[in-house]
Amino acid sequence: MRICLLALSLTGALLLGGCTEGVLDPKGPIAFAELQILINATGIMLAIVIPVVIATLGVAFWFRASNDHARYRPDFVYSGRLEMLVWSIPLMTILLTGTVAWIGAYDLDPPKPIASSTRPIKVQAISLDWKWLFIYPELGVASVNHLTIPVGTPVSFELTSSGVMNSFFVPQLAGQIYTMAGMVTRLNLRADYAGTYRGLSANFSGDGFADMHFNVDAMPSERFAQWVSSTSSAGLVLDSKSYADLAKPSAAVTPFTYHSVAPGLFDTIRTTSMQSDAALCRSYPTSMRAEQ
Amino acid sequence: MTLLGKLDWSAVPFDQPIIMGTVGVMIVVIGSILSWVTLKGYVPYLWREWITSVDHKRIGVMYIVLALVMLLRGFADGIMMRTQQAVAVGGAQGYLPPEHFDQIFSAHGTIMIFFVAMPFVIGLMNFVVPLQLGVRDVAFPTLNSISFWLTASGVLLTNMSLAIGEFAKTGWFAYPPLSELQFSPGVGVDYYLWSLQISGIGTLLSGVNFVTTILKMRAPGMSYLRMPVFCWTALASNLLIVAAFPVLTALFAMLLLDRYLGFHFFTVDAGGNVMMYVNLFWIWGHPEVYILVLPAFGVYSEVAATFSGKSLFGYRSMVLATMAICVLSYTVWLHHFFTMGASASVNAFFGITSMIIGVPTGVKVFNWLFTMYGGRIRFTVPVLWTIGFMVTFVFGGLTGVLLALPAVDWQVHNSVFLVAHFHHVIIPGVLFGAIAGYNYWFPKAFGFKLDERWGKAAFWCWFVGFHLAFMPLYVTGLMGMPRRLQHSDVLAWQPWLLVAEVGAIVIFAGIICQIVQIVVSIRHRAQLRDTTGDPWNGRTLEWSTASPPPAWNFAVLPRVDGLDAFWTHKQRVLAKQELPVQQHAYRPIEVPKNSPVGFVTAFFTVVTGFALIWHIWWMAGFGVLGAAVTLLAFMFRTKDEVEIPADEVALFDRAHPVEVSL
Amino acid sequence: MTAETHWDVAPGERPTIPASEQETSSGFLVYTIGLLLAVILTVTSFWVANTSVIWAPGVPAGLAVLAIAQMGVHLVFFLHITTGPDSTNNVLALAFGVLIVFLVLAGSLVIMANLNENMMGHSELMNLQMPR
Amino acid sequence: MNVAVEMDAVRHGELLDISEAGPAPKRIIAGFGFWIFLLSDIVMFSALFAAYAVLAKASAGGLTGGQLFDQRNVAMETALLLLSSYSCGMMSLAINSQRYLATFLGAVVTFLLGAAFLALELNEFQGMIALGATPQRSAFLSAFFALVGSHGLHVTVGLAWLVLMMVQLSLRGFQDAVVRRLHCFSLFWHALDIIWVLIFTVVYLMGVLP
Repeated sequence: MRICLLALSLTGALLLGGCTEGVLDPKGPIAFAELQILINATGIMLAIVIPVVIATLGVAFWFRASNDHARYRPDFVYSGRLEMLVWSIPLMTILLTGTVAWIGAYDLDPPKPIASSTRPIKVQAISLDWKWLFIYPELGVASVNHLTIPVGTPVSFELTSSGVMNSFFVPQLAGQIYTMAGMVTRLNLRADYAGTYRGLSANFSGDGFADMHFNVDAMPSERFAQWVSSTSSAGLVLDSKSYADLAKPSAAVTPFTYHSVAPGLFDTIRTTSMQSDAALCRSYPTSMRAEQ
Repeated sequence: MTLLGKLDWSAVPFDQPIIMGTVGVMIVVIGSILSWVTLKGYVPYLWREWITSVDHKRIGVMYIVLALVMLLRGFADGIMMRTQQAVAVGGAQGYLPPEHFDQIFSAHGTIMIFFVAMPFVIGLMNFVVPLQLGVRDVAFPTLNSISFWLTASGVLLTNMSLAIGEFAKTGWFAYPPLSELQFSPGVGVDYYLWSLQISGIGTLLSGVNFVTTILKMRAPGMSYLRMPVFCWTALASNLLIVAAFPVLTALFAMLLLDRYLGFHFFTVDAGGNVMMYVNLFWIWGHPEVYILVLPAFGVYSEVAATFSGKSLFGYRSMVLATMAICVLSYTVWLHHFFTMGASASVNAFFGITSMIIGVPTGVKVFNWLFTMYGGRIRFTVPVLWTIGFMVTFVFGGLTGVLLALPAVDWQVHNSVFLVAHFHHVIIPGVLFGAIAGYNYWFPKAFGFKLDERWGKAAFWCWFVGFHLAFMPLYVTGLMGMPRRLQHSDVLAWQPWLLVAEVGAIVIFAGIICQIVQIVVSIRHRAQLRDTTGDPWNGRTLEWSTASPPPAWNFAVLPRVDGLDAFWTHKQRVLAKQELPVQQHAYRPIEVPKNSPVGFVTAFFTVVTGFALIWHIWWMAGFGVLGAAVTLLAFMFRTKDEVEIPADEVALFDRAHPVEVSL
Repeated sequence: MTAETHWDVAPGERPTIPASEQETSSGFLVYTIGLLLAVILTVTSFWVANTSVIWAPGVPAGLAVLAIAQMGVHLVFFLHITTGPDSTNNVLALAFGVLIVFLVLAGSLVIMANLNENMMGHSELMNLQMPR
Repeated sequence: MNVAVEMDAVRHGELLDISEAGPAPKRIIAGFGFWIFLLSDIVMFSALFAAYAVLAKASAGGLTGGQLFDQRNVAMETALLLLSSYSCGMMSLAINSQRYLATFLGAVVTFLLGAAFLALELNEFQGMIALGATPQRSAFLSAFFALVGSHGLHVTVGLAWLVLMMVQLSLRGFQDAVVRRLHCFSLFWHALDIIWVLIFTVVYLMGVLP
């Protein structure tokens, strides 16, 4: 019965996977490899788990007390050969999946650059309360709660946080990585298909957490160049003053862009957050109850 | 104003109808129970026989009652979350605003781990271990009572946060900097920290107590390899408590110093290191999983052996696997933060050590299977829970191995896939085991069995409800849904969340069945009565004494000369087909004297904790002083034990012969 | 339950139980030897930390070894933890504790060093590359 | 037909293997339980040590260990604690042979040495705070004060315990319970010394190395 349930949900997942976003519908090499590992490992494990479940149910049914045909063997309490078997089956399985784990951890390591003929584009991502800021240091533009990337070009992220820990996650493109104040994490991904993908923070970060998602627009290089030029022609300026405004807690912020970015802002954000509470100088909204 | 620190009337959330309703119901229920107890004149009885009791059996029962009550609270939180997530889709905000929803999921996790699972397994160990070891009590009976009441203090403080102030809004592991003063200025995190600190000390002392009991107090002849498997798992679990809980104590002390005295362990500024908190938290956190699950494995082993009418298959293998899990569980904690940016070699190393735990666990599953093979399985309620566990847990293990693969973990960490996974191991692994143990040992504790029909109904509701509630979460997790989401705009998740909601309702039906089961059983206790002391044809020593056992457990300490001591003894008696002729020379027995010290200390601890949470310094001083004086008075007590005269022992023993059917 | 069945000592007890007079004098000797050894090791530790005779990068290792040796001296001469069969449980518990302490310390240090190294920002990386 | 079964009783005087000998006497149970508690305490210290080791360099522009620590002071503290451990050992010998006067003498010496240690430590803390090196200044100082301070707190608890035991001893004499507690005290005191060995090595000696 429970196998039916599992099979049901699995097939359901696969059916839906065809038409919805998420891990099951990868659009880049990293996410694709990660999904493959997931499916392979599931297969390996199912090859052990399903027989065990069937055997458990079978044995339990056959050796029920009311079954007179079943032989009662109270002395069957030890068998060296079986012991060997029960230790070696899980050992072999783990040997296999362990190797996969090892190779996968190296091969898909988030900071590892993606081999590609095109030069990667750099993006600096900062998690704020409760929105995302993306700075394109080489292009001198920035956007909030919206990420635009060219298709087929690797994107190399540097990530940090203005305060609370968050997790940068675009399920269809690559696995997630934490953002932490004062620290820089790195992540590489590539979108192989044009489209709009859902990005989000996966690590709970406070009251506005539910709205900390953003769209990733992967577009052909020409359109990306167009986007860059139109963005850099008009809009706001991102310097330490406007950053301080942005850093004030707010949720569900409509995406907007900055047409120029003060150089070295990312490093400033990273290091100032480490200095003192006074530098941050933020009025933090406490809970509604505490305010009253 | 300063007299009461930060406390004033605004701490009570009068504007929140849901909370005030809950608080109202709680006050009415507790008030009516208290007045009923008082009017019926049960207060002296409760004080004498339960509150001040240092009898490990009574304390065990109180732990389990505590766990069952908190299960209701934790479940209420759970179903509120499920409902909120099922309705707050698209533009809808649901019925719980973020600051309330955040408290609910934090409270749900904290309560389920610390105040349901922990007291449940500790309660079972309390009740069973000394009986299985064939001794009269634990090593330090009064300390045992203190441990229990400290846990109860933590529970009380957590529940007080509902009515006075707020609970943490940080998730159950309270990662800084979110849990630092800067981002959580309210009292929520302080409630979290102090209640866990207090109950954590209780747990640690109980761990010390049980390690000592198992290693130094066993019936004559019970060498290590003659101990029942439940005692082995209890030993492993308590060794882990002793090894892991001090880390949590130190960690929470550091966070408290940060919050109260402006230290900089985990702050963003002045060199603090957030990652150190994550690291130390999971050094405790991963062994904690095995602290919970190992005793449950022990229950399954006992149930499988007893109801198959066979010894456990591969006993030595089981013991080896248990101890291997005990040590290995302390070497895997990094898999909780593969996504924090450690290098590939570190991730890979911890990924593999995590998977290695799968080996001894797999061995256990096979051994339970072979225990049933060739048996005569009686499908009682505990057996249903055990088989339900076996067929469910292996899938939880499967997703566990997936999460141990760093490459997969990056994709599903912090998602509801992860939520589904740990419910998939903790509910079948721990809760099913605890409930199996509760059904299995209930007749030993109270002298009558639990109703089978309602027990089976409860099992099926839980089993079906569990799958309905958590399988959809795997799907939405793979669709990219993060955990702890107060609302979402993805309509595709909603059908699955609605199925999960239905599952939660089915589980609720299971809980109702369990409540009905206990009520029906009490009403029909005359029919369900077990006079033999051995209702299941048991194998271990706890079945060789009366049900419920006397305060001294065994009139004469049993002599053990093999595994499954009671079973072999019964076989021998049956083989000889003769009535026992042996007449014991009964001796007076010294049993530990009741002591209010646990209860009184806990009272002062609650006062202290509450005062510290609200910065009421004079009251904190008063509480600490009160606790210190109580312990001091205990230290100067002259009489620790009361003597039961030999006549009384003999009288009881003869009136309650343990019988076996020929 | 008689005395001779219990070859078991509490931690901190002298493992053998000779006549009490004898015990006092031999106990005195044990504590005194322990004190002397501890003093020698402590003095050496302070000397190692302050001397320029020793190759500087080797100093922490030297200090660690001296500390471990001194803890051993304390365990044997003050806490009377021996390898005798009568204190098996005490030694096993100690070994378990040492294992856990080792895992906590070594694990945390390795992990945190690794994380810190991976997550330094640009500026520090550049500092590292520049000749000092 | 139901038959009553009774487990065999213990046959007295049998020579059994240690693991089969039945429940241990109270003296051993108490000692072993306290031993386990001490191990858990040491695990707690290991978490504090780990925090210190990780944060040792995080002085956030404030004073560092090399600037703050005075080795002469540490050497004196070490000497005091070591001698108190020795006098505590002398006290246990006196307890074993049940000599009142020697026990009290040992206790007084132990207490004085411990109190002197504590005074030196508090003096050191005060000096640091006067220099602006408060625990609020940097993560390094937070970790330092937490680690060394919790050792100091243990010493304080130990001193209070010792006084309490002397009161009990004078009221009750060498009763079993009193002797058990004194035995646990000496375990506790020696364990504190072991932790101090680690502290002076890791914090004070390694901490000042360039």
